Amino acid sequence: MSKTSSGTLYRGHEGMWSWVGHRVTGVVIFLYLLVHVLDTAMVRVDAGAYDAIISTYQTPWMALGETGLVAAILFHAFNGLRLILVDFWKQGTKYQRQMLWGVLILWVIVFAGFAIRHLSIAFGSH
Amino acid sequence: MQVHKYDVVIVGAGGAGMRAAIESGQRARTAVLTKLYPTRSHTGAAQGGMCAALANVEEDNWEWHTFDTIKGGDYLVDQDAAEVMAKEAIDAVLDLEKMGLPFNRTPEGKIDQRRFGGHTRDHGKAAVRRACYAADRTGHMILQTLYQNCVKHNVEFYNEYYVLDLLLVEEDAYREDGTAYKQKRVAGVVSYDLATGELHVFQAKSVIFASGGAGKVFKTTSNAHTLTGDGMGIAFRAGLPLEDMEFFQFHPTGLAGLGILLTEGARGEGAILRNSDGERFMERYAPTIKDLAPRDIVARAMANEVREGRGCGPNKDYVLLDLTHLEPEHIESKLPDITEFARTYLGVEPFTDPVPVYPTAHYAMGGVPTNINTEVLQDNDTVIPGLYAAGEVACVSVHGSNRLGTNSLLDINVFGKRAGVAAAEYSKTADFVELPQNPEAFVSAQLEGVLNGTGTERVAELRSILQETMDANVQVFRDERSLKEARDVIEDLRRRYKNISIQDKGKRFNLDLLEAVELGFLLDLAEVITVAALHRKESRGGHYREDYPDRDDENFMKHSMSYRDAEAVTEDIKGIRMETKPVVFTRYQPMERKY
Amino acid sequence: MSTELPEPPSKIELKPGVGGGGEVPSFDITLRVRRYLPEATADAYWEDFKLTMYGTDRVLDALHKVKWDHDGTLSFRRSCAHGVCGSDAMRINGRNRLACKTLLKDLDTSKPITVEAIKGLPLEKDLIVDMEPFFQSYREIMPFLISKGHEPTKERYQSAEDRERFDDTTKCILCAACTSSCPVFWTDGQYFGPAAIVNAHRFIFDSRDDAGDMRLEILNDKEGVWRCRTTFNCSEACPRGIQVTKAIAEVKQAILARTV
Amino acid sequence: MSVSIPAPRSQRIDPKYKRGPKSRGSFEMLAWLFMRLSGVVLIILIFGHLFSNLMVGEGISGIGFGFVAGKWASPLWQFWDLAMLWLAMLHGTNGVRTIINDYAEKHATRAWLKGILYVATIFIIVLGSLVIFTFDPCVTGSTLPQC
Ligand SMILES: Cc1cc2nc3c(=O)[nH]c(=O)nc-3n(C[C@H](O)[C@H](O)[C@H](O)COP(=O)(O)OP(=O)(O)OC[C@H]3O[C@@H](n4cnc5c(N)ncnc54)[C@H](O)[C@@H]3O)c2cc1C
Ligand code: HEM
Ligand code: SF4
Ligand code: F3S
Ligand code: FES
Repeated sequence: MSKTSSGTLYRGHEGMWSWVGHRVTGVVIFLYLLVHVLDTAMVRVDAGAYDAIISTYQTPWMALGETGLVAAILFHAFNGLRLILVDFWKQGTKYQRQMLWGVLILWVIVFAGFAIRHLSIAFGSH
Repeated sequence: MQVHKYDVVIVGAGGAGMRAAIESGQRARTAVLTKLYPTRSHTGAAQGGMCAALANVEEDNWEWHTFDTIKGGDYLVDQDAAEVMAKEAIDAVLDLEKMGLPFNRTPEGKIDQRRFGGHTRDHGKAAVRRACYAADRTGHMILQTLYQNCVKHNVEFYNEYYVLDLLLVEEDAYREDGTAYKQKRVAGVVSYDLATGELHVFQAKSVIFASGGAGKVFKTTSNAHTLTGDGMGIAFRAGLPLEDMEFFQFHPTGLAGLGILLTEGARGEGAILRNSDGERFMERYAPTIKDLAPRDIVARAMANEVREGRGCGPNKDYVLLDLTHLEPEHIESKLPDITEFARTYLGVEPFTDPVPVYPTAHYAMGGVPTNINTEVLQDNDTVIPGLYAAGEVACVSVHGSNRLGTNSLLDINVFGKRAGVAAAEYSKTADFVELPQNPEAFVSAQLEGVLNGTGTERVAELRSILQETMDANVQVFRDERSLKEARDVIEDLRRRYKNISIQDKGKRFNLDLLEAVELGFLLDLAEVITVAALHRKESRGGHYREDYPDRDDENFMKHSMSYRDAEAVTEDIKGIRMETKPVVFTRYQPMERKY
Repeated sequence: MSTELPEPPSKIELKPGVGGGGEVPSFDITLRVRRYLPEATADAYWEDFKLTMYGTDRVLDALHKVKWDHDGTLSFRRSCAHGVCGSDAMRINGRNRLACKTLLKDLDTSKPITVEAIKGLPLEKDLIVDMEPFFQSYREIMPFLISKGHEPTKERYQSAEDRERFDDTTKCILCAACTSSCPVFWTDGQYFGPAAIVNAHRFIFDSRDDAGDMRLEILNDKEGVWRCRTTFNCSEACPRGIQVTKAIAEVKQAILARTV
Repeated sequence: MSVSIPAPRSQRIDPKYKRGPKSRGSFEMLAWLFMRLSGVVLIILIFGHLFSNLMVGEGISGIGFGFVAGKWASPLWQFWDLAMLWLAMLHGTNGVRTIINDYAEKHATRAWLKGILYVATIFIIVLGSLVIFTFDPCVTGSTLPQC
């Protein structure tokens, strides 16, 4: 019965959308982590096989994916810090919005730095 | 239809109803029927405070409070009732504190008190700090605290159940002097469940009416949309009298045009009224206590300023409430909500600009007559066993012809408690009165009538004509011409009401249907108010007749009692009989009322 | 205690145009209402109403206009009409607000104004939802003063600072705007929700109350405070301006402090 | 228009909203606390990991079996990666657990999803730990000079 009332979107504010972002990035990172442990485990099986897998990471397409992943990690990490401040710092709830802008600015800067270096390596070597 | 059986049934979950429920719920099997969720009741809108002579900040005692109440009500107050209220006020406040109400505190940690209109030291010498308060949301805190305690005591609520009829049976009885009369007894109530559209009959040994006021007979009002006087209307239809209905209070400071209230506490904290000349005009009308004069006097002064052309604004139709000389921090801590109202609804910043205000219909002094034990009377002195009333729906009469600010929150607590105790005690000794045959017949016929109506008249239109005519003709100033005009309009509306139709024919949450029923109550009450006002040819308290500007103790020092009576004709209205009831005097003799 | 003030002057010069006013502008709006009439159709649908409204009109006035002049079947709750009773929380342009506190002129009137029921509670008709689950959570946190020891004959004393400690959360009018804006509450309706926590906070931090521990215990539950993901929708939605997320954070900290 | 309307609604609670039995102990609190503490530590671990693997030297192009062997020759990096593995897995698993609790409404669905999650987590943690502890630079196919 309640479907009819919850079917439509709630517009929310920054806080809600940052939470959506945090959740999505968290899951993405987790799924990647599962795969990443499995592929790293190849070092215990066969060095050549490991190198083969790693070389796929070195293709430009995977590099782009890798960049996306780091973007996710950076957002999740910085926003995670914001959430921790919201929880433990007395003024945290008051400045949550300013902190979110801080997170985004920091995210852009660090990500830009990373992307330039990483992509230039990834694309440069091929 | 379903039938429920309870020892005590309480109609209404505002301050009065829930205060009663806390007492009765611990003593007897109690159900509370309310058309709103309890915390939506209009007690929550009350702002300024609840008075009691605690003497926490300056010397005070309950006798001064009694005197102020009687003088404030222009001596039409039943003095025994006023004494009871002023005396029990102190415990009423302490009870609330013990239940957890977060009052504002003095530096020593006691309950803080502020000034309020008409409350004075030593019989009128100077304003006194008597109103206990929680910022400007005292009513909110009272309503929440009472609901919290109802939760604590597991009170059974039937939310969104509209009570639409009171079941009374009549028996033959004899007075002490041997004369025969018809004794009414209460059997229960009939209610309508909004969610399902079903009727539920509640059989009860005692019934308490606590259904609040009737402000929606007027257009400009501080009252909620749901305050349609159902309780008074039901009692009147069931053949009970209504007392002192001509006395309706107009609160001086409603936001101009909207009627949203700005508490008198604002003036208690130092705000003042000014006209278009920037003049503090209350100095002329009440030289001693000025802006803190009782509401009827201030409201009339304001209306008079406007009438004489000293109103402000493009249409010169309001005056100004000036808070600009007060410290912003002080306002922010004592009056946070009302300043926000001014900002939200009028876009005025009260720290820097005065706020447009005009009198707004606020409080029904009259209502269902009761004695000091809250027992409802079927005439001047015959009690209806098992039927009680408390709060704005009732007329004890502690407010006489004009209620003092803060005395209503007090009224609901003192008499609500009394009603709860009395109803529960009565239910222990009494038996159920047998329900009449087809108890719901009247209501179901009424509802069917509206649902199947095919007329052309629309409820909203009739209601708005009613409210406009009441605002225009039965407001602060009245005279024979205006009252007759109102009477004629109401008569016409009653005819048109028979010819209404509604669009929603469903069973679920059919508010369309209930608005039609509520309009029926409003029309009944508007008629009683107007007829009673025509009948009282004097000026007293909230009732000001320009054609009879003086108080006339000789002819009118008595309560008016309006009965529904098909045979009678009063002021050319068929169906209403006017009688009177003596005022109870104990220690104060009427004097001229000057402030 | 109020401070003694000097008498204000008997007469002052008023600024010209004080009190504002003048011609009240009128404007046209489209009110887009999410209708649900279970007795007529199985599903909810949008319906547009074109209305002419005035300067100080609120969304509630627009709804009344529809109900009174156009379609009497439109159903919604309301009572006080000035933001103190908590009847008319609804989703206006996608966000929870009180219809009686939302002035039309503050919204973008060039686009349709959407109005729909609050989210997460069972829809009953049009803008009306079943509030019982909401009140059930409220009742569960024991929202009443519990004090041990003997009753004082007069009032209990409380310093102004102690009173101030929980002032913010006493303002709650139980409108459910917060709880029904919470993404966690929408998921399964099991979360106690911000309103219940706000009302627990009101007692936990009341110096006169002795049952704070019991309430902390109740909220230290899998459906309690730990489900809050600090999305701040509640704080943004609260029509009383209560710092809801802050109150929740304070309760979390109180639970931590008590266990650790 | 005949619709069945549920019985009187006073204090009736839709079963969907009936809360299950109270949880005991402070598991949820500890989980919450763990998310924050592990989060802070993970920042250092993950940023260090990303920096050393992708930023310094030849970045991604430099990674290969030899790179890994070189790193794990040092107990510091062994410990680093082990801590990262455990914390990230527990942090992530708990995060996903909350998400499952949020969106899986049926009890059985919830149980299944969480079951799969826990099995996967244990498997990955055990596997990862074994790999780090039993790392053998001379595994088949290794072309490192010391083999
Ligand atoms: C804006 C405002 C400010 C005020 N400020 C102050 C103040 O500062 N100090 C002061 O002393 N007084 C003040 N008053 C007056 C005072 O608040 C009211 O008179 C008082 O609260 C009335 O309480 P009540 O319990 O009688 O009714 P209400 O609180 O109005 O409750 C009525 C109850 O009856 C129920 N009900 C009504 N009809 C039916 C029906 N047909 N069937 C079932 N249930 C029904 C409703 O659901 C509701 O629960 C103020 C009033 C207003 C409007
Ligand atoms: C880089 C440092 C990290 C920090 C600072 C961090 C911080 C946090 C915090 C504080 C939370 C709790 C959010 C809340 O309760 O509302 C959280 C949730 C979560 N984290 Fe992390 N985290 C980090 C890394 C990771 C990693 C590596 C993963 C994946 C394995 C991950 C997956 C998750 C998931 C799935 C959630 C749950 C999201 C939710 O419930 O909405 N995080 N993180
Ligand atoms: S906290 Fe605010 S939004 Fe939530 S119920 Fe109370 S008043 Fe409404
Ligand atoms: S919206 Fe919900 S997630 Fe927390 S901050 Fe408010 S309770
Ligand atoms: S109608 Fe009371 S809060 Fe809006």
